Formats: sequence, C-alpha cells, structure tokens
Amino acid sequence: MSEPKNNGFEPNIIAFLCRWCSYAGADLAGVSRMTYPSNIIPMRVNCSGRVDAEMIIRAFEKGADGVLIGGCHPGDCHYVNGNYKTRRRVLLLKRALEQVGIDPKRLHLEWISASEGTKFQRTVTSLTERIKQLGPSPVKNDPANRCYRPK
Amino acid sequence: MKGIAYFPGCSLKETAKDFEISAIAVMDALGIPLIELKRWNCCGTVFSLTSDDLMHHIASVRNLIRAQEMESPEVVVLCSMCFNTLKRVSLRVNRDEESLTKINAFMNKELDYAGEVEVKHLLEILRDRIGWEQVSEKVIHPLDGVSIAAYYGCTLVRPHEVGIDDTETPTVLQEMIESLGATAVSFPFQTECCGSYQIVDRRDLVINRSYRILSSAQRAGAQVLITACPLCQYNLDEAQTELAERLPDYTSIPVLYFTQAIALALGVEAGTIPDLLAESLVGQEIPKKEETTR
Amino acid sequence: MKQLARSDTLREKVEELSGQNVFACYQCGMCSAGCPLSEEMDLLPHQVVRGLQLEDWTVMESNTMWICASCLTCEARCPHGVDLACVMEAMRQLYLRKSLDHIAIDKLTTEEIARLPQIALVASFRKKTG
Amino acid sequence: MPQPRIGIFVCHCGLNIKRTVDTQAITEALGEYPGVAFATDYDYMCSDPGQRLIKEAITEQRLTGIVIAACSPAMHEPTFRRAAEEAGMNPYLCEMANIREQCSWVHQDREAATKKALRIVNTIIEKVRGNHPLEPVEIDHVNKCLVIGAGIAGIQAALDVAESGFAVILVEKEPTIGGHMAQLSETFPTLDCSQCILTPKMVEVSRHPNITLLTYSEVVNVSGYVGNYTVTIRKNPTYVDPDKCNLCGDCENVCPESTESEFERGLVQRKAIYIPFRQAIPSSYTLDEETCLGLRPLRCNECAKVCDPKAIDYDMLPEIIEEEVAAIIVATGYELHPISSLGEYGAGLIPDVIDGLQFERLLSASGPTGGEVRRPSDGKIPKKVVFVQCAGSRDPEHHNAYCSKICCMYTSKHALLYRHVVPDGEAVIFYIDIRAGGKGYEEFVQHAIEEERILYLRGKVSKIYREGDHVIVWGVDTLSNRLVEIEADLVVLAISIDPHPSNPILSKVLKISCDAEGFFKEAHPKLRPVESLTAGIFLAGAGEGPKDIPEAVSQGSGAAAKAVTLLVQEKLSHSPEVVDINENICSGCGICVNMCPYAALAVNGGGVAEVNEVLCEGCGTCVSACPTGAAQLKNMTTKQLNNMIEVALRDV
Ligand SMILES: Cc1cc2nc3c(=O)[nH]c(=O)nc-3n(C[C@H](O)[C@H](O)[C@H](O)COP(=O)(O)OP(=O)(O)OC[C@H]3O[C@@H](n4cnc5c(N)ncnc54)[C@H](O)[C@@H]3O)c2cc1C
Ligand SMILES: Cc1cc2nc3c(=O)[nH]c(=O)nc-3n(C[C@H](O)[C@H](O)[C@H](O)COP(=O)(O)OP(=O)(O)OC[C@H]3O[C@@H](n4cnc5c(N)ncnc54)[C@H](O)[C@@H]3O)c2cc1C
Ligand code: SF4
Ligand code: SF4
Ligand code: SF4
Ligand code: SF4
Ligand code: SF4
Ligand code: SF4
Ligand code: SF4
Ligand code: SF4
Repeated sequence: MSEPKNNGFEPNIIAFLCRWCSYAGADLAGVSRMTYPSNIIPMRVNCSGRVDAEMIIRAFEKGADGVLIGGCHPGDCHYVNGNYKTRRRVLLLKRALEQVGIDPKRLHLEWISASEGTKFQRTVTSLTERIKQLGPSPVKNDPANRCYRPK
Repeated sequence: MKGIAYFPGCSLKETAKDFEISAIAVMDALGIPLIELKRWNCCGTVFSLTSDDLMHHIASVRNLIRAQEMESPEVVVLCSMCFNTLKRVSLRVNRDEESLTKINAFMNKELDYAGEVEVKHLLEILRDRIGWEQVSEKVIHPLDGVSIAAYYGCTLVRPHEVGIDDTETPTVLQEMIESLGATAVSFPFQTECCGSYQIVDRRDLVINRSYRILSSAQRAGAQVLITACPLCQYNLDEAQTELAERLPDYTSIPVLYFTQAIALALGVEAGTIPDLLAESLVGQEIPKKEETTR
Repeated sequence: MKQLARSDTLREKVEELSGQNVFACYQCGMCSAGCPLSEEMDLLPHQVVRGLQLEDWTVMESNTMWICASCLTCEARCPHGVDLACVMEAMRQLYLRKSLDHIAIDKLTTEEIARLPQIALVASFRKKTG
Repeated sequence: MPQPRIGIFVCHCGLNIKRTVDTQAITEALGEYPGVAFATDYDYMCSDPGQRLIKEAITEQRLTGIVIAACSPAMHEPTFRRAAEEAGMNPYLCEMANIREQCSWVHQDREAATKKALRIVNTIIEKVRGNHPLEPVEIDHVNKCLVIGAGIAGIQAALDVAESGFAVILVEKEPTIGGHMAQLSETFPTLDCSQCILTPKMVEVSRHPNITLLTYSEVVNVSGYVGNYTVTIRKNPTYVDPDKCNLCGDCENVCPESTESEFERGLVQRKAIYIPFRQAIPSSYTLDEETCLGLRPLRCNECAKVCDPKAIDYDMLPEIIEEEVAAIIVATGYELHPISSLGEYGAGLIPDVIDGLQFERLLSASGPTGGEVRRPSDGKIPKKVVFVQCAGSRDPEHHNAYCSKICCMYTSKHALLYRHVVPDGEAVIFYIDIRAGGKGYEEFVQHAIEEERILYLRGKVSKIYREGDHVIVWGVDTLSNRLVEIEADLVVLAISIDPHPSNPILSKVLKISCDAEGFFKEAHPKLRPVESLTAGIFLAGAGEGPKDIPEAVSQGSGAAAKAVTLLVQEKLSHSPEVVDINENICSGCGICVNMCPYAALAVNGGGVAEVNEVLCEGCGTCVSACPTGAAQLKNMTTKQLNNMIEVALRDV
C-alpha cells in the first residue's frame, strides 16, 4: 500500500487506552460513528497504571511521533487509584523527555470515561493536529532505532 | 488611579443627563469617583448579531482602547444598552485571538487593543465592590415606606453570558432598593422588553408594551419605578404621557434612573426629579396607595 | 417594500450570516410564546424558523424580522440554543445589504430627532437601514 | 518451543468493516506475516457458519493461536473464546483485533483505514505469539445479595432473589421502603390505586425470612470482588425501637417542632417525630434529629414522656454493620429536577404552581386533602388547571437533554383524574410531543382526550406568573399558530426526572460509572441493560434512566435473575490474566506490595513476592513499579507489549 495521498506529514501515534474507560470511550466514538484522524494505533491496557516510562520511551524510540495515554477520571479508576499513579509518572516523564530532546508536548495524558466518545474524538483530533505541527519526531530517523521484524 | 474609568455613551450627554449627574454624585459620595474616558465615541448601540460583521465591533473596541490607554483594567458603563454592546464586544474579541488580530489590523491609526479590558455595569461595582451595606451606611434620607419597582428590561440580564444577574429572576435592583430603606417591588414584567428602538417607527407597539409593564408594576404596588436604561426610561415616560391622555383613569408613576434613587437617599445631586416626588421621598411623606398592602 | 432577488439558498445564507443551525429547532414554540412583540407579527418566530427549514421564501415577506426588537427573550429560553435574534438579524441583513432600507429617515421630524434618545435612533438606523 | 501456527480471521461485518477497510487486501497481507499459518475473511464471523469456519480451521490447520479481526473485544471476545474452546483450543490463545469500533467506523479514507487495520491486527498477532494457555482461577463465594434502594424496583429484585432461596440485605435510605410509588395516587395505564398494589409487596418484604431490611441506612463502603464483596452499612438512629412502637401517635401529638413533610412534598408539615405515611414499613415512628429541638443535650423530652411502651430511646447511636455479599443490585431511583431552577415558571415561588408529585398527593385519597383537589394557596377547588409538559426535559441548553419518558403519561393521567374529581373543571395540557409508547398507553391518552375532553395545545410554555388570584400562563399552539394566554387557577409542571442525588456517591463507593446525565451506566444498552461493567453489580429501576413502574419492575426481576445466575454457581471463576512473579529475579524489595490496590501481594518467608490470584485483578500497577521486572502480567508481559509497540510503528 502506498503512502496517503497528501504530501503532508502523517504522524504515528500510539494510544495506550485503559480498557474500562478510554478504550470503551473509543468504542463509543465508533458506535456513534464519529470520525477522527487515523494516525492513532490503539493499544488496550488493563489500566492506565500499567503504562510505565519504559513503554513510553520504547514507543518514541521505535518511531512514534506522539503517545496518548487514556485513563479514567481521577477518582473513577476501576482499580481504585491506578490513574493517580499514572498522573505522577507522566509528569516526571515529561521532564525526562525534554532532556533527551523530545518535545514533552508529544506525550499527552487525558481522562476519558466510557461515556465520553466525543471527548475521545476531540482528544485524538487535536493531538494529531498538534503532532502534525510539531513535525516528525527527531528520534524517528535514527537508524539505530529501526524496528525489529518478527521472524 | 483613584476612581474608575467610565464610559458615558451618547444618551447620557443629551437626553439622559440626569442619569449621569446622579451617578457621578453618588460615586463621589461613595468614594470611587467616575473618571470619564477621554475621546470616547459612540459604541454603536447595538451589538451586531451577524457572524461576519466584525467591522461593526470597531466602534466599541475603540472605547476599550481608550480604557487601555488609561491603564485601566476595566471600564464601567451606566446605560444598560451601551453596557450590553460593549460587554458583548469585549467577550467576543477578548476571547478570540483571530478576531482581535483582524480588528487591530483594520484600525491602523490606533494602538493595538490587547484584549484585556473588562466591561462592568455600575450596578456590579455597587454590588460586588462597594456592597449594599456600605451604601446603606451612607444613606441620610432613608426612603422609608416608598414602594419602588425594579425594572430590568432586556439588556441588563440577556444574553446570559452578559447579564449581571439571573436571566429570569434577577434581584440586584431589589437589593439596591432595600439598601436605601425603600420597599422593593418585584413584578412579573420586570424583565419584559419595552419595545426598545421600535419607538422610532413603531410607536404604537412601544406604548402597548409599556402599558403592560407599567400597569403590572402598579398592580404589584409600585409608587415609583426605576430603570438602568435611558431608552426604557424614555419609552415608559412617553407611554405615560400618552396613556394619561387616552385613559382618564390612568395615574402616572415616576420613572427614575436607579442612580437618582440612590442620590436622593444619599442626599446628593439627583438631577431632575418630579417636585412632589422629591419632596415626599426625602421628606418621607409620600401618600401611600392602597395597593401597597397587597 | 421592494422585492428581494430570490435564489434557492435562503436557509444556507441565513445560517451563514447568523451562525445558527436552523435544524436545531424542534418547533416547540417557546420563542413565540414568550416574545413580547409576537402579537404584532404576521408570522410567529417559530414559524419563521420552520419556513427557513422548508426553504420557504415567503418568510422574507413577513413583518416579523422588522418587529423583532432583539430583546433576546427567545434566545434566553430556547431549549435548543437557537439564537433567533441572530436569525432575524441575518434576515434583515439580507435586505439591507441590497441597499433596501426599511425605514425612511427623512420622515422623522427634527423635533422627534431631538427628543428621542440617541441610542434609539442609532439602534433603529442600524437595524433598519443599509 | 514449537513454531507458532496462528490463524487470522478477518470479518466484514456485512459492510460495516468492508466498506472502509479492504478486508481482502489485509487478509492477503496477513497471510504473509511470520508465524501466520492461515488467514481468511468472512461476512459475519460471529454467526454460526463464521464460528464453524473458525473451529474447523483450528483443528484442520492445527493452529496454536487465533486472531479475530472484527469488532471490539467488549462485544464478542467471550463468543470467540468459547468457540476456540469448543474446538479444543485454550480460550486464552484467542484474541480480537478491533478493526470496527476503532477503525472502520471512525475513518472514511479507505486506504488509511486499511493501513491502520493492518497495524492493529499486527499488534494482536504479536500478543498471541506471546500468549500461554491459562486456566481460570476458581473462587468460592458467599450466598447473599445486597439490594440498595427499596423503591418498587429494589423491592421486586429483593423479593425475587429471596424467593430463589438466597439471603438478601435490603438497604433503604429513608425511614420507610416504597420509594416514589408510595406517593402516587392511581397509576397509568390501568388506574390501579398505587398503595393498594404496593403495600402488599412492602409487607411481604418485611415478613420474608430471607430478607434483612435495613431502613434509614446507607452503604458507606464496599471492597472485595464479585462473589465476595464486603459492604459496610451505616444504620442511622431512628431513636425509636420499631419492635416496641405501636403507632399510637401520642408522641407526634405532643411534639412542638415541625418541618415540611417530605412524603407530602411540602404540602403539609410533619412533626420532628413522625411516620411518613400510615402504611410505612417498618411500621414505626422515626425521630428526625435535625428537626428535633435537640438530643445532645436533651432539650425537650416531651415525646418520651408520653410514650407508653417506652419505645423512644434518645441514646440510640448509629450502627455500623458489615456484611459479605456475592452480588449487589443498585436501585436508587430518581428525584425531580429542582423547581427553583425553572425561573421562567416562577422558580417555585408561586404557591399554585406545583410539581407532578405534589399533584399526586392532592389526588391521593390518603393525601393531605383526602383526595379532593384543593390548591395550596387558599384551599379553593381549581376550576381551570393547566398542565405543562417537558418542564426541564428535552432542554439541553438549560436543564436535561433527555426525555423523562413518564411525564406524557402521567400528565394525561393527571388531567383525567382531575376531571373525575372536578367534573366541571377544565384541563389544558401544553405538550410538544405525546410519547405514549407502551402497552395500552396510546389508548389511555386518546381515551383521556376523547372522553374527558381535555384540550391538548402543542407548544412549550414560555412564562408563568402570578396575577392576583390567578396564575397566568403564556403559551402558544403551534398547530393553529396562535398565541395563548390562560388565566389558570392551578398549574402543574411535569418536571424532569433527575438521577437520584446519591448516584455520584454510590458510583464512587461501588466503582461503577455513571453516564453524562448521572444515571448509572449499563454494560450494554441493548444486550446487558441490567448489568454494570463491574462483575457482580447489577442495575434496576429509574437510577439507570427514567422509567415507569412496569419497566422498573421488569428491571428489578431482570437484575434479580442475573444475581441468582451468579449465586447458584458452585464456584465463580476469575480471569487468569493476573500477575505472575518470577521468583528467580524478584529481589523481595516489596515495592509492589504497597502499590497493589487489592492487597493481593505479600513478600513471603522466602523473601520473594507472592500473589494471591483470587485477589489480583490484573491491573498491572505492580508491574509498572517493579524495579527488577519480576512481576509480569500473564499474557500481557513487558516483552509482548514491546513487540506490539514495535509492530504498531512498522510501515505496512
Ligand atoms: C408525578 C409522577 C407520577 C407517576 N405516575 C406513574 C404512573 O401512574 N404509573 C407508572 O407506571 N409510573 C408512574 N410514575 C413513575 C414511578 O414513580 C417510577 O417508575 C417508579 O417510582 C420507579 O421506581 P424505582 O424503584 O426505580 O425508584 P424510586 O421509586 O425512586 O425508589 C428508589 C428508592 O431508592 C432509595 N435510595 C436512593 N438512594 C439510595 C441510597 N444511596 N441508599 C439507599 N437507598 C437509596 C430511595 O430513597 C427510594 O426509596 C410517576 C412518576 C411521577 C414523578
Ligand atoms: C424495521 C424495524 C427496525 C428495528 N430497529 C430496531 C433498532 O434499531 N433497535 C432496537 O432496539 N430494536 C429495533 N427493532 C425492534 C426489534 O426488532 C425487536 O425489539 C426485537 O426483535 C424483539 O425481539 P423478540 O425476541 O421479542 O421477538 P422476535 O425478534 O420477533 O423473535 C421471536 C421469535 O419467536 C419465534 N416464534 C414465534 N412463535 C413461535 C412459536 N409458536 N413457536 C416457536 N417459535 C416461535 C419467531 O419465529 C421468532 O424467531 C426494530 C424493529 C423493526 C420492525
Ligand atoms: S427594555 Fe427595551 S429599551 Fe430597555 S433595555 Fe430592553 S430593549 Fe432596551
Ligand atoms: S424556542 Fe427554539 S426550538 Fe423552540 S421553536 Fe423557538 S427556535 Fe425552535
Ligand atoms: S428577540 Fe425578537 S423574536 Fe426574540 S423574543 Fe425578542 S422580539 Fe421576539
Ligand atoms: S464478529 Fe463483530 S464485526 Fe464480525 S459480524 Fe459479528 S459483530 Fe460484526
Ligand atoms: S408514642 Fe411511642 S409507641 Fe406511640 S407512636 Fe410514638 S414512639 Fe410509637
Ligand atoms: S415524556 Fe413527554 S412530557 Fe416527559 S419529557 Fe418526554 S415528551 Fe416531555
Ligand atoms: S496486577 Fe499487581 S497491583 Fe494489580 S491487582 Fe494484581 S497484584 Fe495487585
Ligand atoms: S517489586 Fe518486583 S522485585 Fe520487588 S518484591 Fe515485587 S516482584 Fe519482587
């Protein structure tokens, strides 16, 4: 398959979505037939609390132009308080990213509940727009990071 | 800056002088004098309701620039129609960078407007900054026993984002009236429109509306009616002149600016007040109507 | 009243000028029920919106938009957030931008002009002349 | 390890997927993916032939894992895992790739959607490559069920569960059970007297050996998991011993303090010691601490002085009760939208503008007027009554966007009953649409219009105000395009239904979600309407959305059936996708222990972390925190995730 027709930059964004809220919110956006850019690859995780720094850095290393973490609203975590831990972690990580030359704006944490299909749509649309403006990730073209190929 | 930047608007300099006179006197007495904007211009009177009509907002923006030049974060307005226009324009351009840039580009002779001036109605200053208790303390001629109806009209309370109080059941004027020692009369038509500028070519329609407003206030026991808008004041008074001719039973009631009522209570310059009323308000001998007890 | 050139995109034009979606209206009639001047209108406000939904140009011939005083009672109460005052303004603009004035200023006497509050005059001219 | 042989099944979902995703192209591309032994596509994978196709492929192709590229796993994961199991494959080797909800339905550019679909499937293939066969964790469970809220929905649920032989704890916040139904006069569409059909059920609840009734009580905490929830209930003191109280009412007569009666919706006053209504269950008085002159220190003591059986005890304290339950049914019901928010309708300041429940009380034979319709201001019988529908409903701009569903019906009922009591009275109803979609409902409304000659005017009322003796209503009839101004004697507002105010609190305590409107969110609006997304927590009645009695009762029974389905099982099973500790690497640092929200971890005598699989919910929080990588989620290891991330970013 060829690249999309427009010559513009089409970013790759990894979305770690908590299965109880944001993933369900994304499903709702689908059920409601909302539309949003297709630059996002969803990954279902059990809880936003599972998303650790390693995974995020890994994603950037392997060429992601942006990372979205979708969790339940504070206080609504299916697993009591996993999302609070995520919030702290993301704040720290943003600083770390800056140090390695990745614009922290490429990492976005959003609380999206299962009933917020519209919010999911809005978030993805504006994040994609934002990443487009930031341009390709500086890490992307480093051949040392090229992807592994499954055997 | 001691005092507060103030935009008078056209009517206050011509047909509604009493509004300005009394407001200036009241604010002097309350220790926050009104400082008139230099080189202000007509705000345009009505907020342009079409989406593509940015240029119509320029007149208002110029006035906001005048406030900005005075390094004032806000500008206070008396005429509720001007207030409405200026406030809506400020909300539109202060929030929207694109409109702001366009407008600034268009006014090449002006300093750029930074989008930061807040528009306030005088009632908001009285309520939120001075407080009714403070006003009360300054009263030397309590308006005891006088029933005053609070007439809001449209532009003080609508639209919601501009209104200085609840759209349907505002209370700010009643609070003001009570602070002067008078009895506040709420009535069902207090936020009903008087017909506004239709007075220019649909006089009949305005007389009709005004009659409903006035009679509703009177049935509720009002002896005096206060307003915050030169146009409401004019329309209601015009209507009364005509009603008095047409309906022999019709008894007129004085229609004052709210600042005139405060001025009377504070014992400062209040502009023209019907003689009998002035005497009775201040001398507290106003004859009571029977309806007041209803 | 002079005639306005017709084309079949009345709804589109009004929506563009007013920034309102006329299909948001579900014809509840609350606007008409509360409009202080609806007694004088030959089409009630909700009928005007219905007319726009139907692309019915006759709404442009009704006096409704000229009677409307932009009092915003309808705007404040409409359950679906339709700002009818904007719709009326857009309809007026369709006329006025064709330089078709709705009132004749020269008919006002000097005496009237002197007595009327300035805000009334300016507002009236802005609403009813191009 | 033997070479993986993965099977890929791409679903068209009719046109739902095929329209935007080139299913044929991706099937071909996926066939080339390393480790994939078989790839095919089909119209409807979840259909019988679709499932058969999968099963046959599993056996014939000797597959070691399968990926169904179709809808969301929330939709059909159980379906396909069951199919895999039937074909002899461990169900945890079957995974779904969501190319419908999160791909074909949300994108329009076919090429871009196809590429994205391919990437999504690739990630899931990587997951399956790392999956291991797992066996469900079996857990024991207790045999009790908790029902929160004792309106008609909660009562029905409690009775059904109790009848199936299981113990029920029924918790009600108010001093009596019955909910709003107890306030109604007669009920549409058949006009049965509400009390007459409700009271027998209330009595049954109070007598049922399997039901423990806790009124004046609230659930304050819930912990645990399906089958073994631990709930903490606070029983507030009523200061009256229900076993001793004989309803003589002497206390009430002497009590000097009063307040607005909640049950009569403020139409009359009640005393500080009171019974909401005669048939209340439990049949006992309640002393309302807030209204009482003062208990600590005791200020009055009048009621205790006259209470013969010595039922009153000022020293009663709140009781904290702990219970173990297997399932929870939430039936909290509704409240009316506050009348004070309706400024254009008088904001509740006009005495003769009342809400529907107040009118029910006026119509009720047991109400404050003994069933005579007398208006609050002066007790006169109103000769002209205006009913206003959709007050606060269908108004996304200021109030509730939704339709409250029951008010069209009860307004019609109100007008009809009013005409029965005041035959020379005139009833006018303002409506926007008449929604009468139940069995016998349309006939009911039409009967009211035809036989009772009730005038329906189509238009929303804009303003209501008081003028002398009358209430003036400004409306419009959009059918004749006429403005209407009515001088009414009484106005009844069909006020919108709000979710019960305790919903947000309970949603936190139970960790179940509410929708944007504040009603409890069901697991699936069509297929799982009485379940929450949390296993073992079920929903019934108007707390889940506006409902009339027949629907509330159906849901009560439905939720009870769901709870019983769970209670009858010998053992419950728990997902095996839990955490696993690699003892060889674990340093015993204990960081994970503190992170776990379920206390599923502990460092054992051997100095390594140990997991209690029954308690572990598989959130993975400990995995993120573990510094050595010893803690890993089964079938979602760091390694799997890393591979998934990599292929997600690979060009396709
Ligand atoms: C004016 C009017 C007229 C009506 N007429 C009819 C009619 O004629 N026919 C008809 O079919 N329907 C009618 N209805 C609808 C009917 O009232 C409802 O369908 C029914 O009451 C819903 O029952 P429920 O059990 O879901 O909720 P509710 O009756 O509201 O009961 C909920 C119960 O849960 C309790 N509760 C809430 N939160 C908690 C908590 N945190 N802890 C413990 N307990 C809690 C409440 O106190 C209450 O007792 C009418 C409604 C109105 C407003
Ligand atoms: C055009 C249309 C569109 C719709 N769209 C929607 C929608 O978008 N959303 C929605 O929620 N609902 C929709 N519905 C409603 C939906 O179809 C019904 O709610 C649903 O099908 C009812 O399911 P059921 O099981 O009660 O009845 P049915 O689907 O009718 O099933 C009854 C079954 O019983 C069998 N049967 C009958 N008699 C006997 C007998 N004597 N012995 C053995 N078997 C028998 C029948 O053959 C049939 O298979 C729609 C309906 C229509 C007509
Ligand atoms: S009532 Fe009339 S004049 Fe007064 S503010 Fe409203 S439109 Fe203006
Ligand atoms: S109030 Fe709003 S929704 Fe109702 S008829 Fe008027 S414009 Fe339409
Ligand atoms: S804005 Fe115009 S249409 Fe709307 S209520 Fe006022 S006069 Fe009527
Ligand atoms: S499996 Fe899912 S995607 Fe496929 S037909 Fe069934 S519902 Fe549609
Ligand atoms: S006096 Fe005692 S027994 Fe009688 S109703 Fe009151 S509490 Fe019950
Ligand atoms: S049920 Fe009828 S009255 Fe109630 S909100 Fe819906 S349409 Fe309005
Ligand atoms: S995954 Fe870890 S933190 Fe989460 S419940 Fe299981 S043991 Fe506890
Ligand atoms: S955090 Fe990791 S290393 Fe530390 S005890 Fe837990 S499993 Fe072992």
